[in-house]
Amino acid sequence: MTDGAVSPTTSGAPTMVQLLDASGVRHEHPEHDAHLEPDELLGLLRDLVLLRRFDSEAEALQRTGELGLWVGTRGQEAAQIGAARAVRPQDHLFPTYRDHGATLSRDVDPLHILSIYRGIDHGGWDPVQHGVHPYTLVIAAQLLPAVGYAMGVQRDGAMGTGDPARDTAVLAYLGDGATSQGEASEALSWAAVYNAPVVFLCQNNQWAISEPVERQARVPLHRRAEGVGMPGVMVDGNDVLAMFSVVRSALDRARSGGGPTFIEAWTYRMGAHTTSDDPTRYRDSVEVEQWREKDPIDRFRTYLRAEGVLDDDFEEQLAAESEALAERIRAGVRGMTDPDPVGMFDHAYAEPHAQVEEERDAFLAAWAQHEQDLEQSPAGGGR
Amino acid sequence: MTDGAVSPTTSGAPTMVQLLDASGVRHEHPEHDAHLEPDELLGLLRDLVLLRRFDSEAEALQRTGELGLWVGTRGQEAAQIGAARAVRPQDHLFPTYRDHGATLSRDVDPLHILSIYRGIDHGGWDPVQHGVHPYTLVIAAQLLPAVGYAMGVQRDGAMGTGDPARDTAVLAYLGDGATSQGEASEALSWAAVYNAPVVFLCQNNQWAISEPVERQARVPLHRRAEGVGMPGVMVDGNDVLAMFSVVRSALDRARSGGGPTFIEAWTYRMGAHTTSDDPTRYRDSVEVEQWREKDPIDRFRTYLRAEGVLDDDFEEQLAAESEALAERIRAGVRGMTDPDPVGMFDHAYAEPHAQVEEERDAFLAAWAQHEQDLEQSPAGGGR
Amino acid sequence: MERAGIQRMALGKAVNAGLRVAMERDPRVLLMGEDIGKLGGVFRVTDGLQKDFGEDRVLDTPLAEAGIVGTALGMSLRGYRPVCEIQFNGFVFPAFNQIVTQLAKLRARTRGRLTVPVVIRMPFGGGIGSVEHHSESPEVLFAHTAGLRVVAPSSAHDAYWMIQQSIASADPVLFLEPERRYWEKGDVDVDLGPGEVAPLHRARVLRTGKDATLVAYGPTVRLALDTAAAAAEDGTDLEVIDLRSISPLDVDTVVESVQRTGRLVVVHEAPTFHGPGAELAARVQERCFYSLEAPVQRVGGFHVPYPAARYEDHYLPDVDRVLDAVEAALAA
Amino acid sequence: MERAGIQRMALGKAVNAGLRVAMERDPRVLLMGEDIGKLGGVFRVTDGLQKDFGEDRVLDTPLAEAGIVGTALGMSLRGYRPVCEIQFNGFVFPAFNQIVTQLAKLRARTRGRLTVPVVIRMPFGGGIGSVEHHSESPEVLFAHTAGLRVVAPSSAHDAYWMIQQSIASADPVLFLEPERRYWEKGDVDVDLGPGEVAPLHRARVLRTGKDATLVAYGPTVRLALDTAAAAAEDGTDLEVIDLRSISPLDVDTVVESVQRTGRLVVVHEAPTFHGPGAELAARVQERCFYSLEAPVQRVGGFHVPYPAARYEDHYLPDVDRVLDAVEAALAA
Ligand SMILES: Cc1ncc(C[n+]2csc(CCOP(=O)(O)OP(=O)(O)O)c2C)c(N)n1
Ligand SMILES: Cc1ncc(C[n+]2csc(CCOP(=O)(O)OP(=O)(O)O)c2C)c(N)n1
Ligand SMILES: [Mg+2]
Ligand SMILES: [Mg+2]
Repeated sequence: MTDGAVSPTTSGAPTMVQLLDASGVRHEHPEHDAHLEPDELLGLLRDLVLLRRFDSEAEALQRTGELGLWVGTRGQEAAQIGAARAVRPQDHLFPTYRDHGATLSRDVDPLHILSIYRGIDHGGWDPVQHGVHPYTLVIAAQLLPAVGYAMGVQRDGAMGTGDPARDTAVLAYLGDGATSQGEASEALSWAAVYNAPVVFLCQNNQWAISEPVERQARVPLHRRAEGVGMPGVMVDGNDVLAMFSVVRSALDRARSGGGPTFIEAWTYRMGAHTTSDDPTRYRDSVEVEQWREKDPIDRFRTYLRAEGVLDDDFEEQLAAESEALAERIRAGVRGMTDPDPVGMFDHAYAEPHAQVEEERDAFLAAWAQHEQDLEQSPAGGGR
Repeated sequence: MTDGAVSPTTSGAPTMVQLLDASGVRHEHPEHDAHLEPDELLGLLRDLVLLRRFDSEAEALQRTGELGLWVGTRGQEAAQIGAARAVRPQDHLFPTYRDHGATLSRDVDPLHILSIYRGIDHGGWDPVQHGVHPYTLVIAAQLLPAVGYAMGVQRDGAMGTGDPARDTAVLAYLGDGATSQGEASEALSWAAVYNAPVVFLCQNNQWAISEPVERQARVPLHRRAEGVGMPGVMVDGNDVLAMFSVVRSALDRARSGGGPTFIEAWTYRMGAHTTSDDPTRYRDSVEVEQWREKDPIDRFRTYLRAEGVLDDDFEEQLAAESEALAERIRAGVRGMTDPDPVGMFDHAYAEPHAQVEEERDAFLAAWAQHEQDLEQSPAGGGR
Repeated sequence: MERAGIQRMALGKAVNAGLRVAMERDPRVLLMGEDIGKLGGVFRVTDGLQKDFGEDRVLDTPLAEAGIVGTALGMSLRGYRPVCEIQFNGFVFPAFNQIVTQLAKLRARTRGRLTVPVVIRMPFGGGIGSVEHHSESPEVLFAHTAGLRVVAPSSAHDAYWMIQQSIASADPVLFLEPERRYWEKGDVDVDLGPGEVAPLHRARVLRTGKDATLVAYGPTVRLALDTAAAAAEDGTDLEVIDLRSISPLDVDTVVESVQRTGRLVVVHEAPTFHGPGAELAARVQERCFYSLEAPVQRVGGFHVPYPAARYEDHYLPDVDRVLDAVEAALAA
Repeated sequence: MERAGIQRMALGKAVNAGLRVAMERDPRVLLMGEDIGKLGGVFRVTDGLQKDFGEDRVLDTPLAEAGIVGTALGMSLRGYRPVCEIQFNGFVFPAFNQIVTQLAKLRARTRGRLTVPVVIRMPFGGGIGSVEHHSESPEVLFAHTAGLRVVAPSSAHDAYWMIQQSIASADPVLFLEPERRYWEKGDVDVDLGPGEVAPLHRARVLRTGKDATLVAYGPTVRLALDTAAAAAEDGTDLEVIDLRSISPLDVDTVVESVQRTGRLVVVHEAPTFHGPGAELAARVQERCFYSLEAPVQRVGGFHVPYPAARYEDHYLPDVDRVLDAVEAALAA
């Protein structure tokens, strides 16, 4: 009953912003540009490559049982890295469970991401220090808090002052599937009504687990934002330069008091939804192959080679750096120790809660008792 | 922080469909027209006038304490009556607590509406027989069920057959405030994705209790629907002919399998939000006076007089009919008796529920005991 | 010696006064909700506050409860202390996802790195003859949810102080206002020093008695007191405890009382089935197993959707039903 | 005499088989949910059903739980019998408003004129080492809500029959599937006639014993049986009851047992505080006041958000914790 009318070129949609096409050829765009110095360009490549390596290493760790689950980023590196580069230190990010490129860009220790998927904690970084909210697993539930945070920025007067070190924006991430949640619509609508300094970055990776984006919408997703009076921009999510430029403009606009923007990054989830998923049940390898042609890293490499920015030396350095990262991750994950069980009682509340205290005491007493029983039992085997 | 940019003429918005202007002058419209016979026109006037009388009588009953609350329709008669006339018997309506024009049009006994506001029940009519869902008080919560109902219609094959007695549509009502609820957005989005035969009728009466519509949106409300790929139409909600015509086209489209439509009826709540409300705390009498000039009944009367359709005889008849209705309502409400208390246990479940049965038995036993105590107590005053 | 600071005011007005003090004291305190600005809220609890503190601190929000709670949470991350109003108890459910999956869990999720001091104010309970969804008592849904605190004042004095304590709390607090008591006047001692105000989660013995213990909170506290007065006429001496907090529960105060009286009746408007009284009954039977002379009795709403207004006199616990339960407890 | 119809299957597969029978029998039965079609659901419970019944009867829906439940409700008004899947227990909250204010109340609202036979299936409980929101036990939130029924099978046999009974029920049913038991195999007697299947809301005594009664449901039933086996080694004879239904509660079966054993331990994964065991404790102490020889003990989750996977062995009730509670009950 759907007509599959979702594509970046559907009539009424603006053209997709693209600066670098699938074969790595640079194009001009009337509004968007990305003047970057060679070392900045190489920095982008480095981030792309390291993210991919991080991801594949994590996937491997999951396969060997070191992680309980992995949520991969393959194919979405440009969308995440391009956007991350447009962020300023004072900005605040609200990522999904898949936005490792966003998280890593905030100098979060990669092991802090991996500890989530090992089941050690729900994210070990300090959200305030790093300017990045913990991963939100309830689809779309990070969006209203992101808007609220932006309303706080507004009340702090940290917007529209013209001071680049002060003006602040919020970058809120969501997937294509997330656009269907009522809370996502509420977030867009509030952001528009309050003119909050927030940019919504929707990575349309074409799938929400097994469901294609046509199941969520008949028209391109960014039109939903236009419907509440916010500009919607469609950008090639596999083009790191376009991503950088589009996100930068939107963040600048937000920081200056110009209001929110919704960005739909047209990309693809190359791997499974998570390591628990089996995409062969629902999608075609032909589709995957077509997207492989649009690989965000390949095209950027081609471009950098053609520009003479990238040489073998850098590639070698980068390979070594990747290897070191992988090694650090492997060792770090394998070295993670399980948390102290009693820690589960520690942070439910900031202030004492009688029942939690009571449960904690009973838990400790029972534990001590069992330790004692174990010692006393001749076989040492407990009950 | 809002710019109040909500008006029917905001750029990008289609022109508001109007067939009869505020002074009762008939205008042509390229797409919309309403060819109605004189008796049909008089029928419309009758419904408008009776609805207004119903409303004012109910309000009076509330003031004298016969009703606990009243939710008035004054100013919105054309929006409700025009729409109602476009509905076919097999269609199904999902009204809000304010849509008495919709409910009455389905031959629901007016006393069934009033019993809600007297606190006797939550609506005494049979929703299946009358094709009108009970009033939903949780803002926007009727919309997803309305879409589901329409998806049922679709599965029944009662759509797109070309048979006017079979093809069915759903008319889902909402207010301007309701558009902010996440569930409203979900409903629009589902309707579009499944191409469900549902028409959303949003009566933008400019206020959600004390909040002006600018608090809900920066752009006209129907654009939200366009954002999910559904046509949005703006219509003069105080013009009964335009309402009839626009709703009829949308319902026809839905019934034929053409999909959902969102209609924003530009109207005004002339009275208080409810009888518990005090609009002088938040809005200007100047605004109210301006809208009085646009009264839906006055302009229609003027038009019918000018056309020679309406004469004094009809007016007299109508006045008598109004009086009779008022009388029936007054007598009916005053004659309502409180329900049997034990009835509160009857319909929580269709099938027996052990705890409810137990509570019911205990309730009956305690009641019997107290009756007995009362009889035995010398003063007859209980404890 | 009479204190200078005693002011007589209605419970709703006391919440208003408490909000005002909190807002004066701390510029980070914000109010958010539907119709709380110019209108002053449907119960006028926020009356005058937008006028005095401006639209940036008293926000009339879009009509979306998830939006209210979700954005309040976000503002709290930026250092603000938002106080949300949910217009009526039956309309909190669109916000349930934000409350249960975000507000309640964010602190634990970040192992204490994030603090979300959001207060959600909400009228609760019935008895005002209202239409559907306006008279419910959903407190146990929040009390069962770890990470939230749930409190309910029963008097103007407590309303004044408990709202300030709730705002001062670093944890999210559901602040339940007994809607049929909004207009009940009481003495508020506004001059108490920090150490003089009862802790937020401490139950309070309102009346000592030796025959049985009556426990109530919010709207049923007055009912419990009325019942005790009626019972006194028959020579039965009831102890009345105002629980004040549903999460955490001050079980110690109740246990101490039951150990003396040997009998307990819990009274609330929420449906009894899987309701808040069950937890108290379960804990008291455990801790007072040898001092209980009769089973714990519960009086509450029935397991049916809150009925239309003309049923509510029969639906809501009243003096007769509480007396019946007391009799049952005394008979055993 | 062995019956012909005994089939051995995993619990998840049994739900699938039960759904298939219901769909074959009644064309009005529809399935709705995220990823339930081609993928067959994240737990493969609906595997193969879209292939066999088509996209019109097995709907892969947009990613919106309110949408799933709300539209299912609407379809039920048109005569369909939708069975919704909520992908994980922690994701039911966006649908909470539709469940609590519409689905649960529509029948009462219309005084029986509308019937909304919607089933909401949902995996619940922990123990599978999952990330946040995938391991919760929110059943009491639904059980406290009048108008809903709440059931939980613990075995393949019950899964097969109870899903069919839930679909046949005229009332909305929350059907909770113990996610860590999806792969546990059991014998399913598929050949039972209507009178031979246990009523949906009847508790079942799985093991008779004389020293104490253990009550469990869903995932903790196996735990209760394991505990009984361990206790038997120490010479303690435990009776084990599978509650099967949380609303309504079959209190009679439990009371009958406690009147014999004099001791009761309730075990569930849901947090104990204001949790489902409280209601049972409250009712049993009332009805068995004179036969109880020790206070009712409860074993459940703690009042903290469900912790990360590496804590869950300590968070979830295990044999040791249940044995401790049994000991406490026996010591008193
Ligand atoms: C409220 C809610 N419902 C269901 C899920 C289960 N779930 C996890 S990821 C996912 C698909 C998300 O798709 P999308 O938003 O496109 O993000 P992507 O995973 O593709 O990055 C679903 C249904 C969830 N996490 N939260
Ligand atoms: C979910 C929810 N939140 C709040 C309310 C309280 N309330 C009742 S009517 C109303 C305003 C509705 O405005 P609108 O949708 O414009 O409809 P109108 O009353 O103007 O017809 C509010 C906030 C409610 N009924 N439901
Ligand atoms: Mg996706
Ligand atoms: Mg309105």
